[in-house]
Amino acid sequence: MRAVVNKMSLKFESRSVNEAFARQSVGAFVAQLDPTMEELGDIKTVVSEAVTNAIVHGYADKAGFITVAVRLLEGRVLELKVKDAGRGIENVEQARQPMFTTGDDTRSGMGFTIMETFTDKLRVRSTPGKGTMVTMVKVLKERGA
Amino acid sequence: MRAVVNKMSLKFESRSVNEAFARQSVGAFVAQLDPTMEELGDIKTVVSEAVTNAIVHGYADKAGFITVAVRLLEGRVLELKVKDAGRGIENVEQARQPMFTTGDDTRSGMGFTIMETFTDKLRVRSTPGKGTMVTMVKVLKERGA
Amino acid sequence: MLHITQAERDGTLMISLSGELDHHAARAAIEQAEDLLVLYPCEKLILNLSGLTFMDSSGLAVVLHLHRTCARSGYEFIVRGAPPQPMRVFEAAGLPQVMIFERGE
Amino acid sequence: MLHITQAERDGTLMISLSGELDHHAARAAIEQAEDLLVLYPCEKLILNLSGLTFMDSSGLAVVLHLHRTCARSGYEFIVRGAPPQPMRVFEAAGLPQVMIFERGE
Ligand SMILES: Nc1ncnc2c1ncn2[C@@H]1O[C@H](COP(=O)(O)OP(=O)(O)O)[C@@H](O)[C@H]1O
Ligand SMILES: Nc1ncnc2c1ncn2[C@@H]1O[C@H](COP(=O)(O)OP(=O)(O)O)[C@@H](O)[C@H]1O
Repeated sequence: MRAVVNKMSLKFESRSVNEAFARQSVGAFVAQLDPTMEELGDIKTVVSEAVTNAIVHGYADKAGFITVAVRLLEGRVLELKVKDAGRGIENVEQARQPMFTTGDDTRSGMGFTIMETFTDKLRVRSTPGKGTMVTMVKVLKERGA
Repeated sequence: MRAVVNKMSLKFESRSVNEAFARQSVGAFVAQLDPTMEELGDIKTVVSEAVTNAIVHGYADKAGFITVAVRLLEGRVLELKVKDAGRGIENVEQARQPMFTTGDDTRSGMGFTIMETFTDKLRVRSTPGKGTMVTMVKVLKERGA
Repeated sequence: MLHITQAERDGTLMISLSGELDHHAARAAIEQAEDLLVLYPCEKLILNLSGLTFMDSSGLAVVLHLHRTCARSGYEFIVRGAPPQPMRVFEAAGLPQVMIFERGE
Repeated sequence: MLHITQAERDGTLMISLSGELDHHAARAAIEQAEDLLVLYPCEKLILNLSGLTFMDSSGLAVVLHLHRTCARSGYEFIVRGAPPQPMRVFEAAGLPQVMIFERGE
């Protein structure tokens, strides 16, 4: 187990205006690691994907809260968790396929593919009717002294 | 009672590196109201003051968590709560006096004065040994259409 | 916040997006772009993304939508000037293999 | 992040702070400024704040500290170029009534 260097969590309502808030908050928190522009962009992107999914798919029928929990672990390891108590995913394997989407024409079906490409590990736990938790791990590069 | 338009909360450890994270997060959340530069600066400043107090004074002896809760109410009313479970304040009236500080030479004793000047309402509730909650209310100007 | 502007010349319509393109902004982007294509009939659509400060997979949906619309109408479609962060999203999705991406403004 | 740089000429030392001046940065700012005053003995200290992007009451403590140090040593002390946000903090604390604030860089 890696020691936790710092941690925080955000909780907010399932409104699309909060997508920008969530990714910018995580970006502000991660700044302490002095990430590269590319790493910071990747992190904001995957947060945006997971939070958008919670809002669009998780809370399609009802409003609710979303929690984003972030931990910095020793060795520049970033762990992100995005949790909703929405309708859940029936078939996670299918949902993770590129181009698969149950959304409208503002969705591409590429959300999970991007989360997978931009992080080192993606885990999706979901219970239909109960909600979804997406966990992502990203290891940041050492910055030269 | 004013209707709540949107709300969020942050929870993080009492580390000074999180001061910047907290004010930037609240700034990102408040952006949806399209505040003036001056309003945004005031909001970041008062968040920084209250969070710094929680870290420096509240958790002077032990580490702990700080919660920042933000609500946007109808009529461009912003409500900020900063809560710690630290050592609390014996005499709140004295603590709120300009120049009063129990801190070292990085403290000016002007934190509460600035919170009061930059907001429309400041309430401090504190129980020695239990913690402190600072509530601030700020009404943002209407933006011309 | 996303801003949308347009310029038309010699049968080429250029739609420029600047700011942040996410799900919150995607619906308006698609609808405004479709309206512009009706208002300015053209032979070629350039989607200028050089002013984007952020884009997630909602941007893929916008681009795929316009790509389809142009294909149906026989218009040429070009995505121009995507900054590094949006470009990484396009590349992760394999879009440069199926449509034209240009550098420049 | 706070950056501290200095320049010395004809008995005037200018210390420039840029970035964010909060509690996290205040201790280092005070200590580095004190070290610079020992390293570069001067008649006048200009604290250039034109590069600050944020300052809270921790900045008041830094300025009050340097004001005191200069008063004790008989140095002139001037705060220069504070942007609007830091200036509002200085004004809320009444500092412009007790020391010199200048515009400029
Ligand atoms: N938090 C969630 N709650 C419920 N369903 C989800 C959630 N996240 C993803 N899904 C399902 O997985 C599908 C694929 O997601 P994704 O790859 O992100 O693409 P997109 O969001 O563009 O549809 C979604 O269309 C949806 O059916
Ligand atoms: N969250 C808190 N927990 C415990 N004590 C506090 C807290 N906030 C403020 N105080 C007390 O109130 C005093 C005045 O606070 P303030 O006006 O912000 O000035 P400063 O932080 O510069 O000392 C502090 O020095 C401290 O004794």
